[in-house]
Amino acid sequence: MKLVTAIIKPFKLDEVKQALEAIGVHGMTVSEASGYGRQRGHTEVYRGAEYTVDLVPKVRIEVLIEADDADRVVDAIVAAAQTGRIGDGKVWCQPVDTVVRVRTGERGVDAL
Amino acid sequence: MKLVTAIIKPFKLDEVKQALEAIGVHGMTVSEASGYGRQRGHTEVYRGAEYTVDLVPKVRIEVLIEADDADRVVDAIVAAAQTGRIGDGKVWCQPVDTVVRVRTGERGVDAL
Amino acid sequence: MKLVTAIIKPFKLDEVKQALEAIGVHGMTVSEASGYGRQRGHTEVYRGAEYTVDLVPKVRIEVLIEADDADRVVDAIVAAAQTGRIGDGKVWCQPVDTVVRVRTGERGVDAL
Amino acid sequence: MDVSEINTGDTAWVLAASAMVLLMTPGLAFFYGGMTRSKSTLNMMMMSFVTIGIVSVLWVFYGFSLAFGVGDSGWFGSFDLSGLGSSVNSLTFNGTPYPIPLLSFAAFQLMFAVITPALISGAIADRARFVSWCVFVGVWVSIVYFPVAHWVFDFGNADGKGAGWLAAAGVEDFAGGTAVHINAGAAGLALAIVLGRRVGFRRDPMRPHNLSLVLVGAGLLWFGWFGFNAGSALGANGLAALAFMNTQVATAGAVGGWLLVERVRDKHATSLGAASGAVAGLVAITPACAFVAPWAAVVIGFLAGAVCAMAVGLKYKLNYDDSLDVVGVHLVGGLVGCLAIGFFGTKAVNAAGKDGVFYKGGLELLGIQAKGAFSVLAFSFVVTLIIGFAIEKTMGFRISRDAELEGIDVSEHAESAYELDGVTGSGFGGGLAMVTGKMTRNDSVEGTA
Amino acid sequence: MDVSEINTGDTAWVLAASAMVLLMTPGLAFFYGGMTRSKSTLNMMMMSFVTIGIVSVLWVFYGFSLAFGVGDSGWFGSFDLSGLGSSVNSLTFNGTPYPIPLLSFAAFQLMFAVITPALISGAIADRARFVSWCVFVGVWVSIVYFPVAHWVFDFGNADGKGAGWLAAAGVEDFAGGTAVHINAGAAGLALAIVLGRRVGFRRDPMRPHNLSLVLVGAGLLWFGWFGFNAGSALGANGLAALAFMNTQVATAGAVGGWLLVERVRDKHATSLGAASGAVAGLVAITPACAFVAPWAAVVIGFLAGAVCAMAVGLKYKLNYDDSLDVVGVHLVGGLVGCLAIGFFGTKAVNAAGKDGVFYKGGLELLGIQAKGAFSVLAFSFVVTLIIGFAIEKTMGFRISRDAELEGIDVSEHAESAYELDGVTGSGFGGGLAMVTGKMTRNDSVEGTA
Amino acid sequence: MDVSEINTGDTAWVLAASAMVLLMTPGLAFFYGGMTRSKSTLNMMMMSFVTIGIVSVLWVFYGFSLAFGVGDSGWFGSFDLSGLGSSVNSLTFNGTPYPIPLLSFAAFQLMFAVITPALISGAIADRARFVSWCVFVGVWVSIVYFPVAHWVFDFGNADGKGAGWLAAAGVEDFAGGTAVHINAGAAGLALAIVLGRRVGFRRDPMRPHNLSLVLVGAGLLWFGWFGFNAGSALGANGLAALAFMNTQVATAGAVGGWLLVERVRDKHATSLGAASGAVAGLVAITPACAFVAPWAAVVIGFLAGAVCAMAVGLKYKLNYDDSLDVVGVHLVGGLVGCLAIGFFGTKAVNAAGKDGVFYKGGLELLGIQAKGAFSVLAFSFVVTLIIGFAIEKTMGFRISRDAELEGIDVSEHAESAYELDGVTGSGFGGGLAMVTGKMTRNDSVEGTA
Ligand SMILES: Nc1ncnc2c1ncn2[C@@H]1O[C@H](COP(=O)(O)OP(=O)(O)O)[C@@H](O)[C@H]1O
Ligand SMILES: Nc1ncnc2c1ncn2[C@@H]1O[C@H](COP(=O)(O)OP(=O)(O)O)[C@@H](O)[C@H]1O
Ligand SMILES: Nc1ncnc2c1ncn2[C@@H]1O[C@H](COP(=O)(O)OP(=O)(O)O)[C@@H](O)[C@H]1O
Repeated sequence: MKLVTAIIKPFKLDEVKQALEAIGVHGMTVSEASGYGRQRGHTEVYRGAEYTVDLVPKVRIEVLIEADDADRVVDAIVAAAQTGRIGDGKVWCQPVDTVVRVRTGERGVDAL
Repeated sequence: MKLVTAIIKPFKLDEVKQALEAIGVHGMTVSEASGYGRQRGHTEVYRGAEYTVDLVPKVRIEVLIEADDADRVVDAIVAAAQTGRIGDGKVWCQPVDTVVRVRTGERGVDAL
Repeated sequence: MKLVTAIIKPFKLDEVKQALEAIGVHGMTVSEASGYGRQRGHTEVYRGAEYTVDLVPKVRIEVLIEADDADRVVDAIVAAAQTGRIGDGKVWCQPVDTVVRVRTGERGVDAL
Repeated sequence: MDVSEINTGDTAWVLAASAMVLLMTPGLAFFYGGMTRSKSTLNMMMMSFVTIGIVSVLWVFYGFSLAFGVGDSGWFGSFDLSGLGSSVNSLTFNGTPYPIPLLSFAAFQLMFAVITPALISGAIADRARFVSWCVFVGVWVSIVYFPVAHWVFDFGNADGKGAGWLAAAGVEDFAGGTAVHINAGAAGLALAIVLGRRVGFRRDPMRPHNLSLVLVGAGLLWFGWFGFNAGSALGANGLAALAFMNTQVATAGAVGGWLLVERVRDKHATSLGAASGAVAGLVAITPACAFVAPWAAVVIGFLAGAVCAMAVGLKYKLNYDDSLDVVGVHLVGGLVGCLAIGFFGTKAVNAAGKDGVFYKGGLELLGIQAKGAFSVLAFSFVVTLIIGFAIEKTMGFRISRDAELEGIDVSEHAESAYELDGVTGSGFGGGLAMVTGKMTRNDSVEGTA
Repeated sequence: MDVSEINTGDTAWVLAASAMVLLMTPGLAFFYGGMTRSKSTLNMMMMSFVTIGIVSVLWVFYGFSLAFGVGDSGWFGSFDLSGLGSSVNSLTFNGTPYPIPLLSFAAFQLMFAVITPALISGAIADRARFVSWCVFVGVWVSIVYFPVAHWVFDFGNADGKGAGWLAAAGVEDFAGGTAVHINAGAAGLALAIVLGRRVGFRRDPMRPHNLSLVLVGAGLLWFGWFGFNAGSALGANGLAALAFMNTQVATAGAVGGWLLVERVRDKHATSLGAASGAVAGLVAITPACAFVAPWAAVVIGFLAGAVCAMAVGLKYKLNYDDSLDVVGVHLVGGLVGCLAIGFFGTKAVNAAGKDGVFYKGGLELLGIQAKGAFSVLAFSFVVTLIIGFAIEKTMGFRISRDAELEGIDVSEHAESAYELDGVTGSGFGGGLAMVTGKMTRNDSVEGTA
Repeated sequence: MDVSEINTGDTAWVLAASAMVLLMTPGLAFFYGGMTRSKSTLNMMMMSFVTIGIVSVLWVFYGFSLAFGVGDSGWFGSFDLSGLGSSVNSLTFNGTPYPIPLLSFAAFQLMFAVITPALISGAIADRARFVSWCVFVGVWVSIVYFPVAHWVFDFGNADGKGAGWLAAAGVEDFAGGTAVHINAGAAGLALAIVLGRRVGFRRDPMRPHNLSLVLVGAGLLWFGWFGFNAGSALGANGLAALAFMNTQVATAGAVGGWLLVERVRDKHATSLGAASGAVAGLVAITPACAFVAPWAAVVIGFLAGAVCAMAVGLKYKLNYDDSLDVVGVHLVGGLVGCLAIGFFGTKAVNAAGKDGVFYKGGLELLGIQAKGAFSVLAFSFVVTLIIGFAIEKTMGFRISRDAELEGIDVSEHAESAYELDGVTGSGFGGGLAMVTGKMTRNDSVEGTA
């Protein structure tokens, strides 16, 4: 079992979702995040002073998958989330010991 | 050391917290998430058009524990979070190299 | 590759960011979290009843790094986030299989 | 009376006051709406907005007539003003002639008929079927509010007959302590009993989701209440000025009273307390505003603030879920105000009034006031209980447990109040919402752009 | 006429009404601002606020004069009142003398001139350059609104000349169904065409980000509209009272009409529907409020609510992006109201009016009304299209696609509306925002504390 | 003077205006409350709401009397009106007789006494102990505001004596440029010095947490200000109409002035700028509104907007933390307005005024205006400094550093403004909040449901 985590631009969420559906991944968990990196945020003005927001809105996606699917899933996400501009984000893959489906108590691959 | 992550229905948070307290786990980190899976969200209507929200509110819980406690903790969470209905969520367990308590700099089990 | 995750007090975010910059880490992902542990939250009053909020606002930081840098990064975060008071948080380190930069498709260390 | 006798100044004030009173109902919607949890705020506000709609329409067809129509009864009016089809030139008569257009009087009184049932809605937050609420409002105003308004506010026709029985009995209620607040408070208690407690009552804090909105509501209510109270003089005169001043200073006193109780009891003075205290003061001074001196208004307000601050805890003791404290504020505050007149009332400020206990008037006025207050309380409570159970047994009044847990905004209105956050509010809605087949009805969501 | 003849009651009402109408434009800002996505709400509200600024200034220098200045033309006024430099003692003349200060009339009418262009802004939410909008407003009021106000609202000078051509033709438009609502609606349609569709139109839901704010706006609009409609009597009299009552009950009917359509079509009655229905009713009764009986006002309101509820879907069918439904509510609602007078108008309530179809008046009035409505519609649509394209071709009217995606608040105003959450709103801003070199200009952010 | 001489039109306007001015203080609460960070918005709004309470109560017992009571002094009134125990039939005398009830005059003036200390609160956002603020307000109005109001607003008794020394000196301040705005601005500066800078001042952006709320506040302020300025005519007449029109167009000009400065300096026109500009214009035209022509009002407004837009940066340069710019907007704007009368004042619009520099009146009027403005400024600054330090040394005026960092809403009021998000606002509060032993006091949270 693997956990693939992706930090992407928010407006790419829909395309990533579709790409994952297309390769048979029907579940994921999404949350909000802020990214700090090469990409700079927008500028805000307040009482004549100018600020650059250095945290940029991002979306985090977590997908639990079978170990064998790891590369396919990572590639699908990268392909769908890419705009080619700075700040497109990162995707990484980590080992997972066990997964349980809360509803049934099923473990491992059956839990996905 | 292990990291147990659970995605559960928000209204089950309290019961999971109590279940963990009951088995001697006194710390955790909670955050908001949205789940995509078999469960469908509610319907919203806007200007005569109907939408089904496909992301459902979830709560993510992270608990750092001793490796030996992993099964007990996973089971406790699953038991407390179960309603038996679609969308109850997932619980998974991952390896952790080190844990440090920021306040004291203690490492490993002492940091929990 | 390693993933360092830190749960810290929100007002320490800036110092941690600077500490990481100082040791050459220029990227991270930040998100909001609530912590449950020894530290208790503030008290709120509603219609004559008093509540203690048991979830305390925290910030989660995730940093992907080369495996060799793990200790240095953990130490830098701990040093910067420490106030010595209860609730300073935890930092932990986990193994990562692969990292990909979405923009370019670069893998591994190049993706950081 | 000739049309040339219209007094433009009186009319100007009644028109302005009517608009101000209308604004109170949206104000109430915000006051209540901010106090609910975020998952049920829209339903709370909708209950107020739809009440404006329903009552206004009924008012045209028979409401105004039932309350103020020319007839012989002390219990209700008649149907002779149905349709409000009068020419623009009719003037007003209510006990004495008023040199203002009849339609301005009808509009002013309409706003009272609107806000009264809206007040009730706070007692049943988060859990009432919207359709059942609409039916309830229509029935309730027809058999409770319109008659009670006649009892209290109708001072009789030109032939000297037809005054409401409480008005005729000399009950002093300048702007509706009985007909509006005690009435709504008693009905709120009845409905809270009919609908039962919310899931999680006495377990979850259920704290206000948006206190800014509560304060916006309180601000608009305070503003509008000057129309409510001072407008009840039906003219721009000294009585209106007295009512105006008393309204302000009683409310001030009540903010103080409530916050002091909080400070002593809880160690903290809250913004919810300030807002609630203001409303409690406004409620209490409503019947009294033209019968007492300003210093007495301060005292009445202070008392109302302090008493109501304590009364809102009752529901936990007695285990009824008057969710947003309609009973604790409107029923209790209304009683404080109505009975206080029996003590503080004085001819010195208003020759048309009577002297109360503190002005050597003895207990007479107090007795009359108690009769007025408790008559309305009892009638409203009993009839509302009957209406409520009738609706509960026939169409059902409460939403399902699951719907309540998920949130009534979504289940009854298919809406959620806020889309503020980065994911769902970012405008990349396409990424988060999937359109069902239904959408094809108007073709609205095939890819475009 | 001597200054001693000022009628203080009429003046009091016109002053109060003017303030109420001013409040409508912020109210509109909130109504519209709550409906946009959170990334573009400030721009939406800024379009209204800046419109108040621009139009008020132009009004002083030539606007009032162009609309109401003494001249011979039925098409526009003159420049003789430029600067509004009259003494405080001038009284008002508009067809007949009014015993109110000229400046109070000018202030009242100013508020109409302000809100009309503000209404248009809803059609081009999320995508208009702010500077271009400012230019548009200045040009548009000068060549569209000021003349059209003359056509409809100027009843002529003391010498009997200079009435607007539609006013002279007997078009009945008490408070601006043509000059304000049809005018703004037609202009909104034109601008929606000029600017084109938003990125994601018909794909993303683009649901309101803050329905509480929408309802706050609706509440303030409703309140202010009493000034708009009843204030148009320019005095505190029976006509004002009729207009007031009709405004209330038509709006009530429209809330009902809209919610009923939603209930039947979508199974849910929404709070956005209640707010939109209220506005639709207010729009429709605007021209009619002093010419029809209250029962007819209910019917007109109900019709307007139901028709507009269906009309807002048109943009998806016809594929123009009238983002916040200026066409569906103001153009359609304005047409419903103007034409309804042709059916429901009656001398029975207002001797100055004419009888419509239902009062044996035949089709004459309806014809006149149609002429008024469609003349304004056509003029406004065509001229706005020209102005819009001229701006688009010269300075550009639309922001870039990237700016639109990121959000116009940030790109045009360098602001975001909310900082509520734990990270960015926690006040540890130093952790999240980096100050650019620019900050050194006023030294404001070196460490201190 | 006989009661039959009441002028209902004048009274109607003064009543409506009083209600409008009351609404300004909640409006101010929202304007200020939206500008703070989300962790301190409730405290900000509470400072305004509690001020309404405190000042209104004091007004009854001695405030009105101290300001307007019959006496011989130019420095303060007397105690003869204490308790406001007058009958409803007393009329008003202030230099000349006014045919309005004395209580309506007292109510109108009360609203001014309320908003002035509330204005000060913006200077000390996020850090003042709530109890200390309450004490400050009571003391400050008693020894600063009530006397200063006498200086400026009391035009003497029927015996020709007792006019305020600035009024007697011919200072032209129609609605409170000196007594309200310069007074509050100078006091704000003093308190900002007493309390010191916030943690993070000049380091963290501390941007507004809710600009919608800021705009709601600005909208209500703008509306209410018509009552403030035009109501100061104490009647519905030409002077009121002039004041009304000037209020509108000066504000419009100020929005333009502020946004233009922003556009040139920062490249972006902000919504905070539009709201602040509006307030700056309203402030500046307050003293001048009945003494200048409309075109001059536009100019004064524009100047005020531009100057204040630059003045708000001063605090960073001079390193005092006037958190929400009370100095930059109210002190500076008030000075601009008071001195501008010296240039633009003209008898042409108002025969009761004097001619200024631009109307061949020479420097006389300007000198008088400067005397008025700086007398109030100096008195208010010095006395406030003394009061402030006295409170700081005795009971303490500032909360602890930790409390400030965590947020004053929680530490002083045990509340947080918003519970919007999915976790804490979901209504599953039981999951997130643990009830302490205290709860058992009213048994309210044992499991039920
Ligand atoms: N070392 C890191 N650890 C964790 N997240 C990172 C790291 N570096 C970047 N990120 C995340 O990836 C996002 C994109 O990175 P950025 O450097 O801006 O652009 P790019 O990946 O295109 O070079 C960041 O906003 C942040 O959320
Ligand atoms: N492959 C996955 N990876 C990560 N999270 C998942 C995955 N599948 C489901 N989830 C999470 O679990 C939640 C429940 O899954 P769902 O399929 O709706 O129901 P169930 O687990 O009861 O079959 C989802 O809302 C989502 O948050
Ligand atoms: N076992 C755990 N697993 C995950 N997160 C934890 C755990 N224990 C504590 N935390 C996180 O660390 C934060 C600080 O812990 P706490 O016990 O309050 O103080 P300290 O670490 O100083 O002893 C908590 O708020 C929570 O977010």
